[in-house]
Parts: sequence; structure tokens; C-alpha cells
Amino acid sequence: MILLALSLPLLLALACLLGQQHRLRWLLPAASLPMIGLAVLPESRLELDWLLFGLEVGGDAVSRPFLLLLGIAWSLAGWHALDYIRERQRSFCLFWLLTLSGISLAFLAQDAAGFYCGYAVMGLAAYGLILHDRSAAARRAGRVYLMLALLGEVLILAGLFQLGARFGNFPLAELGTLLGEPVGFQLAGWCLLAGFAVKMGTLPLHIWLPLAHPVAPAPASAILSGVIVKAGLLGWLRFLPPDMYGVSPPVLAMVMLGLTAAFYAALMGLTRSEPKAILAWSTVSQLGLMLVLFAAASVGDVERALLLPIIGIWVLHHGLNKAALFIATACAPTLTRWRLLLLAVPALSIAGLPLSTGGLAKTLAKEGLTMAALPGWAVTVFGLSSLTTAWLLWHLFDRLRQRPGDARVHPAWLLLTLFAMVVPWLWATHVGLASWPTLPQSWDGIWPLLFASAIALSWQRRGWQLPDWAGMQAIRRERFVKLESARPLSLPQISILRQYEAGRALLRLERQLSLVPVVGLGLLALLLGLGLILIIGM
Amino acid sequence: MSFGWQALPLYIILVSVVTGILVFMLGEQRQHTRTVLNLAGAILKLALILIMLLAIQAGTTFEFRLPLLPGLDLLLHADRLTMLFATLSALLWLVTTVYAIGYLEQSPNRARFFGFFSLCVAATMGVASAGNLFTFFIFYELLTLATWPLVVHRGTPEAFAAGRIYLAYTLAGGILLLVGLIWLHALAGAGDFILDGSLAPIASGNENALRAIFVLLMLGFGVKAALLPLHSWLPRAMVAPAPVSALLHAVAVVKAGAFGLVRLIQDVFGFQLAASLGLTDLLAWVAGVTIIYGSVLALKQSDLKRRLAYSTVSQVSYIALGVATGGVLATIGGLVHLVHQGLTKITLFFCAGNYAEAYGIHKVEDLDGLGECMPVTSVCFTIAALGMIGVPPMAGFITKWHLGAGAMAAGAPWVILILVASTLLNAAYFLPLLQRIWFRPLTEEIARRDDRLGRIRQVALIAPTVFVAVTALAAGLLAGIPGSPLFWVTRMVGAEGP
Amino acid sequence: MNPSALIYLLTAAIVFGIGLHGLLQSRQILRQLLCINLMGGGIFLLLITLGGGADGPPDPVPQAMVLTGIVIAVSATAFALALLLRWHELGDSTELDAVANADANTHDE
Amino acid sequence: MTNEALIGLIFLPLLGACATVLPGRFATYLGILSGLAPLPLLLVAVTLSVAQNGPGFLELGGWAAPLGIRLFVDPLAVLMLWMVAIIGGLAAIHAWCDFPPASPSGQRFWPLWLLLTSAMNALFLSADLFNLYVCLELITLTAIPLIALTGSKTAVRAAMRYLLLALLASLLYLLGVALLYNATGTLDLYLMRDALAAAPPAAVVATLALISLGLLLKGAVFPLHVWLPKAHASAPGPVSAVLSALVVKTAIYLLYRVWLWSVPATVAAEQALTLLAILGAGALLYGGVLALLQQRLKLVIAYSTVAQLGYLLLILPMASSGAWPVAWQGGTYQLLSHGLAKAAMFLAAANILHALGSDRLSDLQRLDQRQPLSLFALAVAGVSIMGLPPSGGFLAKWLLLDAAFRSGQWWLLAVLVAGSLLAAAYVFRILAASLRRDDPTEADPVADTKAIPNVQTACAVLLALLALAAGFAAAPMIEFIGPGAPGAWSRP
Amino acid sequence: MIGLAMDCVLALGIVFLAVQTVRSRSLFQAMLMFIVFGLLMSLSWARLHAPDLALAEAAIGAGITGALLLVTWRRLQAEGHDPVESEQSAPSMWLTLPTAGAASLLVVIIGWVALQLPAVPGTAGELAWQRLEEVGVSNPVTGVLLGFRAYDTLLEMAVLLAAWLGARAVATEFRPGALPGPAHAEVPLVGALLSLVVPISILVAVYLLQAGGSAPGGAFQGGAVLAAGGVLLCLTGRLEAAADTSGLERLGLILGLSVFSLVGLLVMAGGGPMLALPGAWAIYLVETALLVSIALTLVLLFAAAPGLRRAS
Repeated sequence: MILLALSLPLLLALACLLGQQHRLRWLLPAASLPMIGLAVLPESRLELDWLLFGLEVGGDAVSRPFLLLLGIAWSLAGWHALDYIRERQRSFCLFWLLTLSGISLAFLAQDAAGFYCGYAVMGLAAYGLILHDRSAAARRAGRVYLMLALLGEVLILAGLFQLGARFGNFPLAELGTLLGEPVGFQLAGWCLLAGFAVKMGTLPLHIWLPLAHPVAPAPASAILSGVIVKAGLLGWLRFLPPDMYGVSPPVLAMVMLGLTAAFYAALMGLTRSEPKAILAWSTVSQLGLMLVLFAAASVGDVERALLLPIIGIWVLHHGLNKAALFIATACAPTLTRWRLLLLAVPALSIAGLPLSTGGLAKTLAKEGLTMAALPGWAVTVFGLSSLTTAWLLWHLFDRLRQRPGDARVHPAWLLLTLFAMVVPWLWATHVGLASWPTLPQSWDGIWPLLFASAIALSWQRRGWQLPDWAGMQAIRRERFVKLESARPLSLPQISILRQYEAGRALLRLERQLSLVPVVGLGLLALLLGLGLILIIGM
Repeated sequence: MSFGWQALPLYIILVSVVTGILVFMLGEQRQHTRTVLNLAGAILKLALILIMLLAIQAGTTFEFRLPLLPGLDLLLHADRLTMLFATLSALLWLVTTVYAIGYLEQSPNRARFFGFFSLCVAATMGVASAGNLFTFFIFYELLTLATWPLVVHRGTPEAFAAGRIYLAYTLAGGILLLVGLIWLHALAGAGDFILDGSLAPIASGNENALRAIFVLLMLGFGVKAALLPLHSWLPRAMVAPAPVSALLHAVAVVKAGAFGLVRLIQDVFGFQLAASLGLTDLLAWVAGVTIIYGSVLALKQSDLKRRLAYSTVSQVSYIALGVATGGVLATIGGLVHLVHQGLTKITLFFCAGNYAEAYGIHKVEDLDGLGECMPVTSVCFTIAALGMIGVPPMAGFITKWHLGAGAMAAGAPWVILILVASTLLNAAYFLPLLQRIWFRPLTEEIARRDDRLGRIRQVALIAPTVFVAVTALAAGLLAGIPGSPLFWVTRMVGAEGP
Repeated sequence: MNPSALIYLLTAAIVFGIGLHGLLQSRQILRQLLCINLMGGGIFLLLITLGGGADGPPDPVPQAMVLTGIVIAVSATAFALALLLRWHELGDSTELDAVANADANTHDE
Repeated sequence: MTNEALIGLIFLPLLGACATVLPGRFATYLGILSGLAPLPLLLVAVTLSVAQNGPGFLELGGWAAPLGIRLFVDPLAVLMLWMVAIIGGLAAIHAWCDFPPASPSGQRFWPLWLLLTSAMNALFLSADLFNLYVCLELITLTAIPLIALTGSKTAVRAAMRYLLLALLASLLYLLGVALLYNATGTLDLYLMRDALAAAPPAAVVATLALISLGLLLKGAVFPLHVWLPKAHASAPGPVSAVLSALVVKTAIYLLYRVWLWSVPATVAAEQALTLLAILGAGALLYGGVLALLQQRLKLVIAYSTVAQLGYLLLILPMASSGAWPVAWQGGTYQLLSHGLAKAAMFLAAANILHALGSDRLSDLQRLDQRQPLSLFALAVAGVSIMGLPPSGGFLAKWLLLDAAFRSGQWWLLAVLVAGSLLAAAYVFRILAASLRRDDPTEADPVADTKAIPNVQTACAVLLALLALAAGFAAAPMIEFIGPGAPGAWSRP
Repeated sequence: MIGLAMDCVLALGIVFLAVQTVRSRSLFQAMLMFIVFGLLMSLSWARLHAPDLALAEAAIGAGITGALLLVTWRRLQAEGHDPVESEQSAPSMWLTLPTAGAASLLVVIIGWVALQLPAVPGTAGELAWQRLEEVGVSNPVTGVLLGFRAYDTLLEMAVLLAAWLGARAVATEFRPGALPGPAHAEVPLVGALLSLVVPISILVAVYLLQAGGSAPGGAFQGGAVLAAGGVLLCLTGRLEAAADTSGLERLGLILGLSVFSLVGLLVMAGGGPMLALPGAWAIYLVETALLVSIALTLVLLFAAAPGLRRAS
């Protein structure tokens, strides 16, 4: 099963490479299906000694929600892609499958090198998805993405080197044990944190997200936003065992960063008009919240154990819903009633409507945060983020409504929305966290929605709009990073004197030397010199 | 002096020499005979090397000794390091020969080309199997001699300008090497590669002399290994045909320099002594600076082959860096990069050659959209470029992993900075190429051009390219299996795998 | 050393010097040949004078050497004259150094 | 047997020359063959004897020195004789095509050639300073006609300059010999040392200075080299080869003999030898640069000779140091390998000149197509000249550098390094010129090339291969040469 | 005292003539001066107890060399080059002064060194006197030349041969009448004179040859005298240039060298040392051969032609 999960995408990719994509296209959705099996079936391990430094793969408690997300979201997005992608199918399939192989390996790997390997492959292959459009905007977005992704990867690499120097290619599960007493964030830890933060779109490394999502095709955006970014989170969970110092300044800093991102990104999203850009900012915002959760899980072993299932639910909830929303942008230009409903369900879920998966996740998260002894204001602010989220989704709703066009409702959208509603609940039941919301909890979930609706409606009525400056900012940054081409440097050459004045002078000298009187004088001078030397010596 | 089975290294060298001489004697017109001869020579040589490899596994020792001067022997032997380099270069020679046959299909002076080509590889084998520095030097200089006609092969003024620079650098380097060698000879007396520790007894009191010798030898090897600031011949040598570039960068010349540095640290001084004299730090820093400098310059090149050349400047220094950093892991990283860089870089040059031959493309800007017209070549190029960057699971990653972890273990965390910066820079100059190849539309001008490769040439050019690309991929992907370069190197260094 | 030997000794040295000076500052090849012969004469005279054996019989070895020297000198002169004839047939100058530059030009343009 | 062999080395070519003067084709062929062919055989006998019994004297006419004239044979002399036999022999085969013995040009060429061979053999064996003078004159008076043989303007002019300066050199040498005889009463090279020790210092100084200067001028040592380049460059190919490989070496050989065998302990030889070495260094650098500036192949090679002779003088200051054996081995090996390589280069250059009708570097392009084997010879010999492995030149340079290191003469080291770089520069300049192809579209390159007899090509290639082989067979030769001369002044 | 005065005069004359040779503006004059210089040298050698040399210098140094110089000069003139008119251009000061200075310095040094030389016991010369009878002649110079240092003499013959070969090798194309014969109709007296002089020169040569064993004389002097006869014959047109060297001439040219070598080799073959001439007869044999060769070579060099033949 594991082998199938790993090799299927690769084999399909190879087939694409050989130009067989037309015949095998139908397998595209199936490529990620084995992941679902891995997520729900009992744990199993597979050792691949012959690969790299010897790989060990298999699902475990940490990765199961990730695998489930991957299996569902990727397959359905793939199905959608089958019909959605009309141009450059071969290229799309290839990168789609390569990205899938990468992320599969990253999710399944149980050793550091394997994880990194999958992660890097995924990161690079995703570039091809972002660039699918081949437009100038796509290229720009791709470039920014690539730079940041690489930056992240070398940071991870730097961190890995430091760990690798001590432990070699260590099994991920044993990192905590290996490290013994984890004493604060060491340099390696910082490197890894920052490295994975790129994928996680943590402020200020988020800039690729709002650039990349609008230009990528909808299914690609769906998995980018829904699944791929989660790989960063998994990286954190894998490589950063909980700190032993409790709520230390670094943890607090992460919390503040996450919260800032949650609000900042939502506000930025409001400045955009492109639905996918809005969704991208929403993702940044939601990832900020996940950072807060991760920070809380870093407080200690107990907190980690407590928060891990909650994070899992978050992952599933956000991944599926966000994927559904992205697909919706492709399927719902004209909002009929059914479509409106289909769009509203995931949107409301993300906004944290009680009884929705989002509501469940938020409630659980707030409980978890409180138990992790995070300061009360942090929990409050975390809750308040629903307000901006809701506003942002209103904005999206508004934008989508205004967009003319015609599209077919794809069954994958329906299924995805359905799964988004159901699967996180099921998973919560599975891990024993499912509970009906209490009334206060429900109110907590509902008022931000109402409030946000009010703001949004009034805002809309007055025709206000925030300036679109996020793109400009990215462009400026990009220009800063771009290296201007210049003339190649060269060290001074060794020149052989030939046509130069010195050479001619030497030839003249040689001519003078060959005159008989000069020879004679030289002869006599040497004679006297030799004589003198001999006389002095005697 | 025995000419029996023990002298197998000699025969391996002679295979190439004889091939070269026969090719010269065949003359220009006997194309088919020449092709057969070249391939037969390459295959025979590879077979002999494999036999030797097996025999060494079985514990046989190979040694050939011919006294040249009183107390100085021409000594050929085979140890594991030898085999690593020899196998690599023999394999790549075969591939490059096939490629060159296709590449030079129509061009003049092929007899000369292939003749020197064989001699060049003979010299490389000599460098690999040299049992003492004296022998090493002989073949090292022979390599210079045999390569020069290849560099100037086109016979254009630019080619000769490049050839002149090449000579100026390599011969000056050779002289420095010679001086260092003689100094060492005068100091330590005759000897085979003075193995680890045997210089130690004479070290006390001679520290500064030994330092000076090391620097001289380092400069001597550094010229071919394109260490800063001795590298600038390498990009200029790009005027040569693509197989020559492949040869320079992957099979022979640059490798010989790097190999020399490895021998210098590992066998001549021994890491302990070199480190205690502060010499490894020197080399490591020089290598580090070279890595960065080469990458930065590569960024600025608009000519594809020049960009690749600067990339070599940068990449080859990994070998020196690894060996100079010391410790098991870093040494493995350095040595294994000898192979990895060879495989990857040869792929890149083959691809560059294919582009140039098929569509006359030399500039980076002209690569747009070539993924469509030349998918196979482009895939190979992509694999190799990613390998260069060190994207897992490519070979470059294996190297970087060992280097990075080794540097940490050896207490040289600054190396990680170098690696990080270099990876970023590598990406910065390779990824735009990939972006152009795959994600840009084909320019109209190129689209109008016809594929100039004939059918036979297509096979002869693309088959080797695919082969090396697959090998490069496998070297990384399958690093864990017995027989992989990593496996060999690990056993050579005598350590458990990481 | 007897006075007449002294006289001849000085004469020999002076003749050698004159020959040398003449060789170096003349430009005509024929005269340069004469000067070389003068120098030879000086050396021969020196040999004979020194081997004159003021007290005993004259030393035959230097005499034999000079005799050999004379024959060699005439041989060299004869060959030089033959070469000179050839030279004249080819060139237009009787001076060696006058053509040095022209020579150089034809070679090193 | 050895004595007869030694006599044969001198008299066979001499009588051969007489025979070639006689009328009739038969006499000519007989003279050439009997004059040259047996030399290697005789040398084998001599070599074996020297290896077995060590150096030895042969008193001519049975008169002991100082009264009579002796021949002296030691490993150095044997080495030189072998060079005469091999290089001279191969050059003679080369010359056979250009100067067929029966033709008028052959009639002029061969007697002189045989006399020259005989004279060189005589010189290398002679132990008598006045006899050496006669040998030197004989060499001069045979070599110069050979240069001027073609009768071209440059050749005659070069010959004339060479003649005047050679005569001047002979006179200086003769003056030195005259003073020596009157100061010591002996003319024997190997009795001279003890005899000079008792002589008045002024006489010793004057003798040594005059003899040395005469030899320096004959040996074309910088800055007295001016006659050499054009003379060697304008001579016919085989003559150039022999001139550069052997004839100039005669003077250097005598310098060795005088300074290393015959200088009394009272003389401060180190300083004087350092002066000579400085001249050698000057030759190496100046000759190298001038070679770079030349536009004709043969002139480049000729200036290369000027430069390479410098190596031979460079070893002299090491004579009193512990490094002397190595230096001596290096010097003698340079003598040999330069001889082989330079002869190969000149023969190859002659072939190229014949084939192309010009030896201008600018006319050499596509030489690898037009004259591949000659270019091969040129290149291989060039490798030896540059001192790159594997070649005799490399081993020689290795030994020289080694000696410089051991004796701590750092300036020598620098000079050696600079010299070999210059050599590389000018050799590769030739090779670059011959691989150039200015116009790739140009049609059949062989069409405008005259055919060269295979024998001539073979001679050049063979010599080049010998120069190459010298890189592998050094050990026995160096062992044979031994630790070098017993320099008296090196005694404490 | 008179001797000393004569020495002084001779010395002054020699120096004067040497200066004139260098200084005289006309090349022809310089050559004349040089010939006279040779004669004075020969006189001075007679004064220095070197009669053999005096003879040789008179015959070879002054006579033959002079004749060669003059005939060359005349040929140059005949070919249109005008060596008489080509006056020596004034040498530049910066060359004259240093060369003069250096030359004088050298003179002083040589003179000073020569004055310092002591009489050395046991010289080769003394040994030669002691062992003269072993050679079989009583003239010590001949003893040295053909006994003790016979090898020098042999090589010297090779030099002479080389000079002729060289002159032939570089010779300009043969043109009949290249030999400067009599410009005008011959005075009748010349014939009579020649018929007297030539036999006398042969006689003198033979005398000198046979006297060489005990008195001043020998092959060189004799050869030079004989050559002088030959030169006369050439000058008077009795002999004229031939296009080719006859077999006899060739034989004559190598006679000295080959006979000398063969005798030496035969001695060695007989078990003796190389070049040890067995007795006076061998010396005379060799000397005769030498005489023939010397005379012939010198005449042919003078004639500057491949060969000679009787005038038709």
C-alpha cells in the first residue's frame, strides 16, 4: 500500500514524461487515493534501504490527518483538473504528479532525509503548477515563490546539517529522545522554524501566496492552499519537538506573529478583488491561526499531546474547505441558488459557524489554547479573528457574485464540499474530540459573522474599497531581490609581449648587440669582469 | 619492474595511448574504422577497470614500478581512490566518445581530435593511478599537453586566445607544482605517496617549509581545479566543442586538479598534519570563497556554456572543501562529489551541446520553450540542473548532506553558510534556465529553424545524454545500494554510513 | 729576461692590441680579416718571445705551435676570402654591420 | 681494443672525408659509409670499457704528457661521442636526400660533414689544449662552409659574421693557451691544475679568463650569442641540427673541462662560476624572450638554443655544494636531451620549410594536415625543450631544480622556473601557429605542399622519439655519468 | 748592442706597419702594409732564434697570404665592386674610444702578465730537447711537428683541406678566365724568367724538405715555396682555371692527410702506438706527402677555381 502510494504518482509522472498522458489521464484522481487507505488503515512501516540514505516510510499519529487530507483533497482536485485543464495537459499532469510524489514522500517519510527529499521535490514541482499559465504574472509569481521556497529549503537544509552532524539521518519520531533535554530553540531549531515557515506563509514570508494562487489554475490553487502549505506545518511538528521552558518568549513571539498574520492577511485580502487572491489571503490568515496553535503545542510535551489532535482537525477542516472554495471559484461564476449554497457551506465553515467543522475546530482550539496556558488575551484575540475572516469571506462572496461567466458544476466540487462538511467531524469522532457546541460557544461563533455581515454590507453600499497595494509591495520586493546582470568580471590576463613596444625595443637591442664592435666590447668587459673576480678571489 | 598481471594499471593507460596513436595513424578519412576503434578502446578500458575493481575487492594489489631517476620511480598502483576516479573517467570517456562521434559528424580534423582525446584520458588514468607525486606530476602535465589541442580544436582566434590562457595558467601551475614537489623531495627524500603521518617526523622544525610546500602544491592543483583566483582559464576554454567541455569539466582536467587536492590532503600530508599546520583551514576557506565567487559569476553569464563553466568553478571546490573540512562525513561528501559533479556536469554539457547543435543555441535568452522541441534533452538538463542545485533526491543533495553534516561535526559551522549561499546561488542561475526551457513560449526565430541533427546524430547525441542523466539521477536516488558512489566512498573512508 | 726579448714582448702585446682595436672599429670585412691576422701575429710573436729561451736553446714546442698556427691562419684567411667573394656577389656592401640591420629587417619584419 | 676504437672514432671519418674527395661514386659512398656507419659499434666498445675500467688516457705516438698529446675518455666524453654518433648519424641520413653523394652539392657537402664529425670526436677526446685549438678551428672551418653551402644571402651573411667572431674567439683562446704554456710549461688539460697551482696568480687569472672568454664566444653564451641565431637558422636542416645540438656544445664541453677538471685550488672558482651562471641565466631569459619575438620557425628554434645553453651554465655555481652530483646529472642530461630534441626540431623545421616553401609562423597554418609527422616531431621535441614530462628534458629539469633546492640557490630556482615558462610560451606559439586555420572553407590543404621523402620525416620523428625515450631511460645513463668532475677547488 | 738597436727598429717598424694596416684609409694600402708587416715579423723571428718560423712566415704569412689578399682584391675589382674606392668610413667616436681603451688595457695586462712569467723547469720544450733523438731527426721543430705533436700536424692538414673544401663549397659559379691572367701581351723575358724560377722553387722546396730533418726547413716551408712557384705560373697564365678538379689534383689534396693517417694507423696495426712514426724514412715519406698537399692546396686556394690545367 505504501509502496503503491509512493510509486503510483511517480509512475504516472514517468508516463506523462513519455507522452502517455492522454491514455492515462483518468488515473490522475486515483494517484492520491492510496493515501486515504494509509490514513485509516492500521499503521504499517516500510523500509527502503536502497533509496537515498535508506528511507523509512509509513503513516503515524501525527501524519494521519495530513494523509487523509491529501488523499481526499488531491484526488478530488485532480478529478476537477481532468476537465478543467485544457491547455498544456502534459505539463500540468507532470507537475501535478511530481508534486504529489513529493508531498506523499514528505508526509510518509519517517526519517529526516526522506522528509526533506519529499518536501524539496514538492516545493520545486509546485513551481510548475504555479507557472501553468505561462503568463508574465505567472512567471513573476513563480519567481517569487521559487526564491522563497529555495530560501526555505536551504534554511531547512542548514538546520538539518546541524542535526545530521549529531544524529546522522535520524528517525523523525525519535528526534525528541535524541535531543534529550531540548534547551530552548537552538540555531538548528530557528533555521527549521523559519524554513518551514515559508511554506506555511508565515508573516513576512507569505508574499508568494497571494501572488501564486491567483495565477495557478483552480485545482492547483486548491491543493496549494489546502494541502501543500500544510507540509510546512507537518515539518514543524516533525522537526521541532516541544520546548521545555513553558510559555517562553519565542513561543509568545510565535503567538503574536500568528495573530498578527490572521488580522493583517484578512485586511489585505479585503484590498483585493480577484477571488483567488482573496482566498489566498484568507489562507495566510488561517495559517496564522495554525501558527498560534503550533506555538501552543510547543509549550511542552503534555500540551503537544493535547493539541496534536486539534491541529489534525484544523488541518482537515481548513484543507478541505479551502480546497472546496478554490474549486468553487472555478465552478461558480454565476451564482444560482444551489451554487450559492455550495459556496456558502465551506465559507461559513471557515468563518467558524457553529456546528460547522470550522466551529468545531475553533472551539477545540480555544480550549486547547487555554489549557496550554497561553495568556488570556491571546485566546480572546484568536476568537476575534473570526470577525475579520467572516468579513473577508463576505468580500469574496461579493466578488464572485459580480463575476460574469459560465461554468459547469463539477461533481468534484460537490463531493469536496460534502467531504469538507463531514470528514473533520468524523475525524474528531475518531480521535474522541467531537462534541456539540454549547450555547455560549455557539454565540461566540455567530456574533462575529453577524457583525462582519453588517460591516460588509454597509461598506458595500457606500462603495468603499481598500487600495490594491499588496501586489505592488511584492513587485518592489522582487525587484530588490532580483540580481541585475552585469559584465562578467575577469582577472588580468597574462599577456605575452609581442607586438608591444617592449618587444620592439628588445629586437632593436638584439640588432645592436650583433654589431661586431659591440660584441667585442662585451667580450672585453666580460674578460675584465671575469679577471677581476678571479683576482679578487685569489 | 614487472610486466605481469600486476602491471594492469599500466595496460589500462596503454589502452588509451594505443587507441590514440592508432587513431592518429588512421588519418582523417577512415571514419568507420576510427569509430570502431574508439569504442573498442573505451569499452576495453572500462572492462579492464571493472576487472581490476573486482580484483581489488578480492585483495589483489596492483603495482608497476619503473625507475626513471636514481631514487625516483614511475609508480602506478591502484587503491580505492584510484578506482573511484578511474571508473568514473573510463565510464564517462565511453559516453563522451559516443557523444563526440555524433557531435563531430561533419567537422574537420576528427583524427586529431580523437587522438588527443584518447591521450587525454590516458593521462587522466595516469593521474588516477599515480603511486607517487612524481608520477602524478608526469601525468598531470601530460594532461595539460594533451588537452591543449582539444581546447584550440576549432582553430579560430578565440580558440587560440583561450588556449593561450589555458596554457598560461596550467603551465604556471605546473611549475609551481614542480617547485613544491622538488622542495618536498629535497626535504623528505624519495618516496611513494607519503602516507598519512610519515611526514610527521620531519614536520618539527620544518613547519614553515611544509606550509610553503603545501601552498605551492595547492596552487599547482588549484589551477586545474579552478580554485580562486586561478580559475579564469576555465570559462574561456568554453570555445572548445561540447565534448571537450565535458572532458575538461567532468572527465579529466578539472577532476585531476581536485583529485590532486584530495591526494594532497589525504595521502601526502595526511589530514592530521595538514590540520595541525593550519593548512586545511586555508584550503577550506579558499574553496569556500571559490564556491561563492563562482556562483556569483555564473549568475552574470549570458552564454550557456560560460554559465556552466562558472558553475564548475563553484562545484568543484566542494570536493576540496569536503576534504579540507575533514572528518568522516565531510570527506565522504567531498569525495563523492568527485563522482556526482562529474555525472551531473557532463549531462549539462551534453545538453548544452545538443542545444547548440540542433538549433544553434548558445545564449541563455534563446533557451525559451526548448522543452517543447527537445523534450528529452531538456528533461536531462533539468535533472542535472536540479542535481547541481542539490535538490533531493538528486546526487547533489547527497553531497551537500554529507558536507553540511560533516562540517558541523568537524566544528566548521561556517561551511553551512557557504552551502546555503551556494545552493541559493545555484538555484538562482539554474532555475531561470529551467523556467525558460519549460515555461516560456518558443521564440519565433528558433521555431523557424530546423532541427539540424540528423537521425543518426540524434541517437549518438541523445543516447549518451540520457545515459549520463539517468546515471546522475541514480547516483543520488539509489545512493543507499551497494555499488553506488556513496557506498564506495564510504567504504573507502572506512566509516559506517550516516 | 733580456732587453730584446722585452722589446719583442711589448711589440707582441701592442700588435695584438692594435689588431683587436682595428677589428672592432673597422667595418670592411677585408680589413677586419687583416686585423685578425695582426692579432694572430701578435700572439705568435708572444709565444716565440716567451719561448725564446734566453739562457738555453729556444723552446721548439711554441715554435711548432706557431708553425701550426700560421698554417691555420692562412687556411682561415683563404676560406674567409672565398666567402667574401661570395658575399660580394650577393650583396652590395663590403661592411659586415651595414647589413646587420637590413638582414634583421628581412628576418624580423 | 678500446684504444683502437678511440682512434677509429677520429680517423674513420677523417679518412672517409679523404675518400669522398677522391673522384668516383664508389669512393664517395665508401667514404661516407665507412666514416659514419662504424661509429656506434666503436662506441659500444668504448662505453663498455669505460664502464668497466673507468676513465683512461691514450698517449698518441707513445709520448707521455706533457711532451706528447693524450686522448682522454671518460663518461662525459662517451656521452658526447654518442650524441655525435646518433644525432650526427640521423642528420646524415636526413642530409642524404638533400645532398645525394653523387651530385655536385653532395660532393661539396659530404667531405666537410665527415671532417666535422671527425673534428668533434677529436675535440671530445683530446686532452691537449693546443690540440683542442686545432680541433676548434677545424670545427669552425667545416661548420661555416656547411652553413653557407646554400649560398643564400642570409646564409652567407650569417656565415661571415660567425666566421669573424669565431676567429676572434679562437685567438683569445690561443692567447690564453700561449700564456698557459709559458706559465706552466705544459699544454695538457689534466696536468694543468697542479701546474697552475705553482704559477703566478696573474698568469693563472689571465689564462683562465682568456680561455673562458674564447669559449663563451664560441659557445654563443649570452650576450655573445649574436652570431648564432641567424647562422643556425639559415643553414640547411641537418647542418642546423648538428650545429645546435653538437657544435655549440663543444665550447660548453670545454668550459666544463677547464673549470671542473683543471682549475687549481688557489682560484676562487665559486665567484667566477657564479658569473658564468649569471650569463647562463641571462641567456635563458633573453633567449627565451627573443624566441618569442621571432617570426620564423627556424629562428625561434635557434633562439631557443641560445636559451637552452643557459641551463648548462646554471649548474656551475653548485659545483662546490653538496648538491653537485645531482646538478651534474641534471647538466649532463640536459646536454643530451637538448641535443636530441633540438636536432629533431631542426630536422622537422627543415622538412616543413621544404614542404611549405616558407617557415614563417604565419604560413604554418593547418600544418597538422599538411605535415602531420613533422609537426609531431616538432611537438614531441618541444615537450622536451619545455621540460614537460615525459621527456628527457623533464628529467633534466627535475634534477636541476632538485639541485638548486639542495644547494639553496634560490635565484637559480627562479631562473629555471622562468626559463621553462618562456620555453613553453615559444613552443606553444609554434604549435598554435600550426594548428590555426584561418579559413575553414579552404579546400584541399595538401595540394600546396611538396612531398618530403619519408626518410627525412622518419629521421625527425626518430630523434623526437629518442628525446621522449630519454624520459624513461635516464637511470642507467645517469648512473654511468657518475658523480661528476673532481673539481679541485671544492677541496677544503 | 747593434742587435738591440736592430730589435728596436724592427719592433718600431712592426708597430708602425700594424698601425698603418689598421689606419690607412685605402684598403689596398692596408694590404700592402700587412704584407710588409709579415716580412718584418719574419725578420724578427729570425732574430728570436726561430729560423723555421722565419722561413714559414716569409713564405706563408707574407707570401701566400699576401698573394691571396691581393688576388681577392683584384677579383673584387674585376667584378665591379670597388674596394679601393670604398674608403673606410670614419668609425663613430663612441665606438673608437672604448675599443681603443679596452684594447690598450688588454695590452697592458698581457704585457704585465707576460713579464711576470718565470722560467718554468721541466717544460715540454725541455723534454723535447732531451728526447729528440728518439724521433730520429735533429731539428727540434720538425721533431715536435712530426714526432711529439704529430697529431696536431695531422689535424692541421685537415684544417687546410677543410679550408679548400670550404672555399669550394662557397665558391661562386665557375667562370672561365676567373683567374687573373696577364692583362697585356707577355714580355718575352717572363718566359725565360719563369723557366728559371719554377725549377728553382722546386729545388728549394725539395731542399727545404730534406733539410727539415736537421736544419731549418720542412714540409710547410717547402710547400709554401713550391706553392709560390705555382702562383707564379698562374699569374703568368701558364696554368689556367679548369671547371673541374682532376683526379690527380684530388689525390694530391688528400695525399698528406691520408698518407700521414695511414702510416700512423699501420704503425698501430703493427702493435705500436698510434702515430709513432718508425724512423726518419717515415718522417720523410710523410713530409713529402704533406709538401705535395700543402703546395697544391695553396695554389688551388689562390686560383679560387675547382682545378687547374696547363694553358693551351
